[in-house]
Amino acid sequence: AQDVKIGFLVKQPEEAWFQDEWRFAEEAADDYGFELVKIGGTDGEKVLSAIDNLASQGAQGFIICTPDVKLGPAIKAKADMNGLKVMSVDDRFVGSDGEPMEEVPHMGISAYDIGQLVGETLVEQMNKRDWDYEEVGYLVMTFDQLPTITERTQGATDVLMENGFPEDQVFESPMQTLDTEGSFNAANFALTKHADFDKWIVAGGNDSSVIGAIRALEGQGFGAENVIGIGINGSNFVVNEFEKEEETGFYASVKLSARRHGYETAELMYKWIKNGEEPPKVTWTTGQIMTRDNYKELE
Amino acid sequence: MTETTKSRIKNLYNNYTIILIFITMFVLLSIFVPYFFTWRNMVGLALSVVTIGLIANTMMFALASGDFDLSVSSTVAFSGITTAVVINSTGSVWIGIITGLLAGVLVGVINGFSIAKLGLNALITTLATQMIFRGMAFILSNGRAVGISTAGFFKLGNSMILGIPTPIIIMVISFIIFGILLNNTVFGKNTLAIGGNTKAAELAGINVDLTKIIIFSAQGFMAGFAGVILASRMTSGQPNAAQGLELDVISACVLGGVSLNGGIATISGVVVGVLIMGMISNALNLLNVATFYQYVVRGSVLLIAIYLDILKQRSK
Amino acid sequence: MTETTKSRIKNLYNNYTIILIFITMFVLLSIFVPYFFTWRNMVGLALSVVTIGLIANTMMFALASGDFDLSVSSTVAFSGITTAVVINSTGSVWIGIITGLLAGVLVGVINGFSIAKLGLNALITTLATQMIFRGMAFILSNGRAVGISTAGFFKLGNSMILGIPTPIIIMVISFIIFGILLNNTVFGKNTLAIGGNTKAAELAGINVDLTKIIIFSAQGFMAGFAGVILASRMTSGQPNAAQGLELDVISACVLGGVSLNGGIATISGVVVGVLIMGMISNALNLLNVATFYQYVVRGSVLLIAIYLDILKQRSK
Amino acid sequence: MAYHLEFKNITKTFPGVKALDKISFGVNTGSIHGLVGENGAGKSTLLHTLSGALTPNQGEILIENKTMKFSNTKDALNAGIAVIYQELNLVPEMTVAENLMIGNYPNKNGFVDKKKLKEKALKQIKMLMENFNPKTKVKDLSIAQKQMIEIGKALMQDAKIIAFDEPTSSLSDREIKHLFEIIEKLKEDGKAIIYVSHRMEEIFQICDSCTVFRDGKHIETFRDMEKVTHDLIVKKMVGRELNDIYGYEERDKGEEIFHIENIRGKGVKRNIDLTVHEGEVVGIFGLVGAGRTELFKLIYGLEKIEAGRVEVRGEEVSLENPKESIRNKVCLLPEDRKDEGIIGIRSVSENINISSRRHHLRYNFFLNKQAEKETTDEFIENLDIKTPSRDQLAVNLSGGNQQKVILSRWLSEDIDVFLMDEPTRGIDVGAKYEIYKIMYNLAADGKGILFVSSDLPEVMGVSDRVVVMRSGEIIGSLNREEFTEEKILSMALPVS
Ligand SMILES: Nc1ncnc2c1ncn2[C@@H]1O[C@H](COP(=O)(O)OP(=O)(O)OP(=O)(O)O)[C@@H](O)[C@H]1O
Ligand SMILES: Nc1ncnc2c1ncn2[C@@H]1O[C@H](COP(=O)(O)OP(=O)(O)OP(=O)(O)O)[C@@H](O)[C@H]1O
Ligand SMILES: O[C@@H]1[C@@H](O)[C@@H](O)CO[C@H]1O
Ligand SMILES: [Mg+2]
Ligand SMILES: [Mg+2]
Repeated sequence: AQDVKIGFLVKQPEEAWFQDEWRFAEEAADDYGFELVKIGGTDGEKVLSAIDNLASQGAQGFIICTPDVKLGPAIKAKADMNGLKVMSVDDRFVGSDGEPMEEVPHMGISAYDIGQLVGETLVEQMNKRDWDYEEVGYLVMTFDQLPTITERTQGATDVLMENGFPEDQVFESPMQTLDTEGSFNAANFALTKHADFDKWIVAGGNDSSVIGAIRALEGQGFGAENVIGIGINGSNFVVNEFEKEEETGFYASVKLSARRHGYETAELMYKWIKNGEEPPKVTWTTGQIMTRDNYKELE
Repeated sequence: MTETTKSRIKNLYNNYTIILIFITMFVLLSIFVPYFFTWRNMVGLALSVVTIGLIANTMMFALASGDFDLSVSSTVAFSGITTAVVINSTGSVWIGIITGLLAGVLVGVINGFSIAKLGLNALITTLATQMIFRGMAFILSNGRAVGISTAGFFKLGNSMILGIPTPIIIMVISFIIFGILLNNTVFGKNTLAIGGNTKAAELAGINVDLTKIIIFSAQGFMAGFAGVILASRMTSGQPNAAQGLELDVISACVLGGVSLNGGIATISGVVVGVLIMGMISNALNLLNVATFYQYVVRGSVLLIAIYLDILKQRSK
Repeated sequence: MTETTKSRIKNLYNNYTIILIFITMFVLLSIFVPYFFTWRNMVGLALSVVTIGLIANTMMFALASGDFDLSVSSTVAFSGITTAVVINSTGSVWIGIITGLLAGVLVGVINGFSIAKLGLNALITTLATQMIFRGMAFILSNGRAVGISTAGFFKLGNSMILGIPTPIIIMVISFIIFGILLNNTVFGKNTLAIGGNTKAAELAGINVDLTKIIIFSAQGFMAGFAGVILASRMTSGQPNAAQGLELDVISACVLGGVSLNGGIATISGVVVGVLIMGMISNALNLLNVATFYQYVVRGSVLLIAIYLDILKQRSK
Repeated sequence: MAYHLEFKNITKTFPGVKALDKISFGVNTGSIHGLVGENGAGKSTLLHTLSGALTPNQGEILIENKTMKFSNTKDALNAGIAVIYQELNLVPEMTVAENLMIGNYPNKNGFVDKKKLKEKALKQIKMLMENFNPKTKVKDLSIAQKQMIEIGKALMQDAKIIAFDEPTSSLSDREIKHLFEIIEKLKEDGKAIIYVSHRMEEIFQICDSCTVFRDGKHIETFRDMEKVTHDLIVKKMVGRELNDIYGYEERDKGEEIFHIENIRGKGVKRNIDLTVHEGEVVGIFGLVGAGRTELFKLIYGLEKIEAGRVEVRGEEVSLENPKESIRNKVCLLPEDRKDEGIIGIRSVSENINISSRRHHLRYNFFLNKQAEKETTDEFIENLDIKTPSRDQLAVNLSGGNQQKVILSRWLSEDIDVFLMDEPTRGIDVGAKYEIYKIMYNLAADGKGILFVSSDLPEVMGVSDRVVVMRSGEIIGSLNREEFTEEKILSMALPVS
C-alpha cells in the first residue's frame, strides 16, 4: 500500500499557536508512521497553490486553518478536484450561503465562546476584588481587519454588558497592527482620553494584544493591584509574564488546546485515509483559564 | 567553432545570464526534488504565479519608465471585492467583472494623474493609494470576505482550456501581448526612452505625461484583472488578499533585469524572474522545508541569483 | 518690510514648506481634536514614533547616498530576539545589549558589503536580507516571544529622565547627532555628493565604497538599537515585531523632502516627516475614526501633504 | 527687410539671473548665422526658447512674420525647428537607430517598422559620414560619436530652421570637417541656420553673419563677415581688448615633479614614459581614440594599472584610487564635466569645497563653514565665476562656469600635479585666456601641468612641450622650439 502523506496548512505560520499545532501533529505522525507536510498559507492564493503542491507530492488529505472562512467553498472544490480529503481546524468553513459547511469535518473553538470566557473571568475577578464598576475603565483591544479577532472581543464585551458594566466605560481601542507595539500605541490613546479611572480591565483577541496594553498601563503607573488583563492562547508571552518575580496586570489567558487541535486532527485524518473512518462532523474544544497559579500544570 | 558562433554564444551569455540561471535551477530542481518535474506540479507552479505574472507585465512598464508602483496589492483586493459586491447585488457576472476592472483602472488613473500631471513622487503616491484602496476594500466588505453566489463567475478562474487552467492561458497571452507592446510598438520604445532619459524624450517631443498616465492606467487594469481572476478562483472577494504582493512583483522584475532607474527591460527577463520566484517557493514546499528556514533560503537564493547576474557585468 | 526680510521669508517658505504644513497641522489638531494638545498625548505621540524616528536617521543617509534599505524591519526583530536570548542565557544585561547591537551591525555590514563591494542592487539585496533575518529571528526564538527575566533591562525602555520617557530622550539625541553628522561633517557632505553624482564624487577623491559600507552599518546599528529599546519596552523580544516598518520609515523621509534619487536631505525635514506620520495616526485614534476609514484618511493626508509640498516647487 | 526667423525682445529670467534681456535679431534662409558670447551670455537659453523647451518671460519669435507660440518642444518641432543642444540628450541604453529617430519612429498603426528604422538609420549614418552599426547601443560610443548622433537626430527632422549649440566642442578635426560639409549643404538647401561656437575661426570659416551677446544683452549683429575682424568680435564679446589669447609666458624649469614609466592598462598599450618638471606645461595631443583620456584615468587610479610605475617628486607612489592620488597631490579635471565633474544638484560652494574642506576642520571633525564660504567667495571673485550666489546649484551654471568651479576645487588645496583633460572645451575666449593664465601661474608656482587638448593651435600656443599619442602609445615629444603643426600632425596621424 501507498504511504500516507498528510498536509497541515495554517494561516499564520509564524504564530506560536500554529507552531504548537504543527508540533503536536508531528507527534501523531511519529506515533502512526505517516508523513506530515507543513505549509503556511497566509492568503487565499497561497492556500490554493499549497493544495496544488500537496497534490503534486502525492498527499491524500490535509487539515487546514484557513486565512478566511469564506474560502471554504474554493478550498473544498480544489481538494475535490485533486482527490484530497479535507478537514478544517480552528476556524470553520462558511459556504456561499453564509452557513457553516457541514460537509467538511471540523475541530474547533468558537471564537465567540472564548471571548465570553474572557468576559466571565473579568466579571468574576472584579467581583472578587470588590471593585466598583463605576471606577473601572474597560480597554477592548480590537482589530477589525481579522473577523475571528472581532468575534472574540465581541464575546468578552457582551458578557460584561450583560453583567451591568456601564456602556460608556467601554473603550474600544483599534490596533493598527496585531502585535505588542500596536497594542501599546492603541492603549495609550484610550488612556490619554480617559485619564480619570483608577482601575482598568483589558481584553483582546490574543495575548500580544493584551500585553502591549499592560505595558502602556504600567507606563501610566498602573500595576497588578489595579489592572486585570486577560489574553487568549496561553502562549509563551503569558508564561514569560508569569515567570516575572513581580506580578503584573496580566492576570490570565484562555489556554486553548493546541495538543488536541494538532494531534487529534492529524490522527483523525490518518484514520480516514487509512481505514476509511470518517471523522465526526464537528468537534468543539474548550478553553481553560490559565493563571499564575495553574500555568505550570496546564503546560 | 567559428568566430561568430563564439561571439554569439558570448552575447547570449552576457544578455541572458538570468535565463541561464533559471534553466540551471530548473534542471537541478527537476533532478533533485521529487515530484518537481511532474505535469501536475508544473501546472501548480504556473497557477501559483498567475497574480504576480499578470501584474509583472505592467510593473515592467512602470519600472522601465523610471517609476514605481506600490499600490497593486490593494488594487487586487479592491477590484476583487468590487466584483463580488456587484455580482451579488446585480446578479450579473459581466457587470461585476467590468466594474471590477474599472475599479482597477480607477486606481491606476489616480496614480498616473498624480504622478504625471501633479508631479508627485511615485513612491509616496502609490503608497498612499495603497492605503486608501485597502481601506476602501475593507469598507466595502466590512472587513469580511464577500462570498459570491453566482456560480457562472467561477469559470473564469477554474475552467480548463485544452487541459490547462484558464488563468495560466490568460497569463501566457498577457506576456505575449506586453512583450510585443514593449519591443515592437512606438509606445514601448517611448516608455524605454522616458526611463532612459526623460529630458531627452521630452525634448524629442514624446508626450511624457500621457505615456505615464497610460502606463499607470494599464497597471491598474492588470491589477484589477488579476483581482477579478483571483476572486473567481477563490469564489469570494477578500479584503486581505495580496498583502505585500507589490514587493514580490517588483523583485521578480528586477531579478529579470529590469532597471529600477528605468530604461532597461525585457519581457523574457520578467517571465524568468516571475518563474524563479515561484519555483523557489514551490521547491521549498515540496522539500518540506520548515517555514522559518524558508525565509532564509528564499532570501539567500535571491542574493545568489543577483550576484551571479552581476558577475556577467563584471566579465564584460 | 525690508527687501531682505521679505526674501528671507520667501526663502523660508520655499525651503521649509513641509515644516509649515506640519505647524499648520499641529495647530489645527490642537484646536480641533480633544486631548490632542495634552502633555500625556504629546508623550504618547512621541513614544509611538520612537522606532521609526531612530531608524529614519540612518535611512536618511541611505537615501541621501542614492540607496535604499528594506531590511530594517527584520533587523529590529532580529536584534530584539538576540538581546533577549543572550540576556536570558548569560544573565548579563550589558552583554545582551551589546550582542543585540552587534546583530544589527551584522545585517548592516552584509548589506553594505554586498551593495558597495559586490555591486548588488540595493532593493533586492535588502529585500533578501529582510527575509533572511526575519527567518533568523524566527529560528532563534522558535517563533515565540522571548520573555526577559532580568528586570534591570527594562529601565532602558521604561524609565524617565526629567519626567520624559528615556526612549524619547534617546530619539531626540539621535536626531541631533545625525543632524550634525549630515550638515557639519565631511561624512555627511560626502554622502550627499555620492547621492548627487557617484562618479563625480569618486573622482573628487571620495571613497564611495567605504562611505556606503559605513552608512549601511550605521543603519544596521540604529535598527538594532531600536530593536533593543523595543524589546526593553515590551519586556520581551518578538520575532514578528515591526513588520512593514521599512515603508513607514522611507515614507517619513520622503515626506520630509529626502530625494529617492539621492543627493538631497535635511534632518529638519525628516523629523517633521516622522512627526507628521505619527500625528496622523494619533489624531485619527483620538477622534475615534473607525479603523477602515483610517486607512483612507491616512493615505489621503499623505497625498495632500506631498501635493502641498510640490506646490512650492511650482511657485519657484 | 523681413527675415525668415526673427527674435523680438526676448527676455528670460531665472531666479537671480537675467539670462536674456530684450534680445532681437533675425536670420535669413539659406544662411548661417553665428552666435557668440562669453560663457553664460545666454546663447543656449535663447536656443531653448526657440525649441519650446523654455518659455520666454517676454518677447516673441516670428517665422515668416508670423508670431509663434511654443508651449512645448513638440510645437516647435512641428513648426520646423530643430535644435542641437549643447549637452547631449541621448538615451544611453538604446541603439543608434532608436536614438536617431526618438519620438519619431517609422510605424504602422503604432507598430515600429524595424526594417524602415534600420534603413533610415543607415542612410543617416552615411550622411553623417560615420560608420557605426545602427544596432550599437549609444552608451558604447565615444563622446565624439555621440555628438554626431545628436546632430543626426536633429537633422532627421527635416526642419527649416536648424540651430547648433557648440556642436564641435567634442569633435575631432575629421568629424568637424564632415560636419561643415553637412552644414554647407543644408545652407544650399535653403535652411536658416544658427551656429553657436567659442571657436572664432569656425565662425569666420562658415558663417555669413553673426550676433554677439554679452550678459544676456544683444551687443551687435554683423551682417557681413568680410567687414569684421577676429579681434573686433572678441572685443565686443568680452568688453575689452584681447590680442594674443594664449599669452604664453616663458618660465624656468625646476626639478622633476611627475614621472610615469611603462604604464599599461585598458586602452593604453606601450611606450608610456613621461616626465613633467616643476614649472612645466606639457600638452598631450592626439586624435580621438588615441588613448589620452584613458591614460589619465589610469594614472589617476580610476582604472586598474596593469603595469608600470608612477613617481611624484621622485618618490614612487601607488595611485590606486582618486583619493590616494589627491593625497599624493595629483588631481584630474575630467573630460566629461556633466557626468564626472560637477555634482549638479549641490551648490557651487559644496562643489568647490568637496575635497579641500578636510584641511580646515574644527576639532578635526566638524566642518568650518566660515572657511568654506570664504574659499568659495574667493574663487567666485578670482576666477570670475558667473553665479547669482554661492548657493546656486551647479547644474544651473553655464558650462564654462562649471569648469571654473571644478578648477577651483583643486586650486583650493595644495596640488602639485594637474591632469587636465580638455580643460577649455566649451569655454569662451575670455575664460580660456583666464584658464591659460591660471595654468601659467600654477606652473610659475612650481607645479606641473599635463593637459590634453584636441585643439592643435591651443596645444601649440600654451605648451612648453608637446607629447603626441597615437593608438595607445606615446609617439614622441617635441619642445616648444621644435614643434610645428606639420610635425605634430604627422606623428598623430595613423601610419598607412
Ligand atoms: N535653469 C537655470 N536656472 C538658473 N539659471 C540658469 C538656468 N539655465 C541657465 N541659467 C543661467 O542663465 C545664464 C545664461 O546661460 P546660458 O546657458 O544660456 O549661457 P551660454 O551663453 O550658453 O553659455 P556657455 O557658452 O557657457 O554655454 C547663465 O548665467 C546661467 O547660469
Ligand atoms: N573610432 C572609434 N570607434 C569606437 N570607439 C572609439 C573610437 N575612437 C575612440 N573610441 C573609444 O572612445 C574612447 C576614446 O578614447 P580616449 O578618450 O582615451 O581618447 P582620447 O585620445 O582622449 O580622445 P578624445 O579626444 O575623445 O578624448 C575610448 O574608450 C575608445 O575605445
Ligand atoms: O487566529 C487565531 C489564532 O491566533 C489562534 O488563537 C487559533 O485561532 C485562530 O483563529
Ligand atoms: Mg551654452
Ligand atoms: Mg579624451
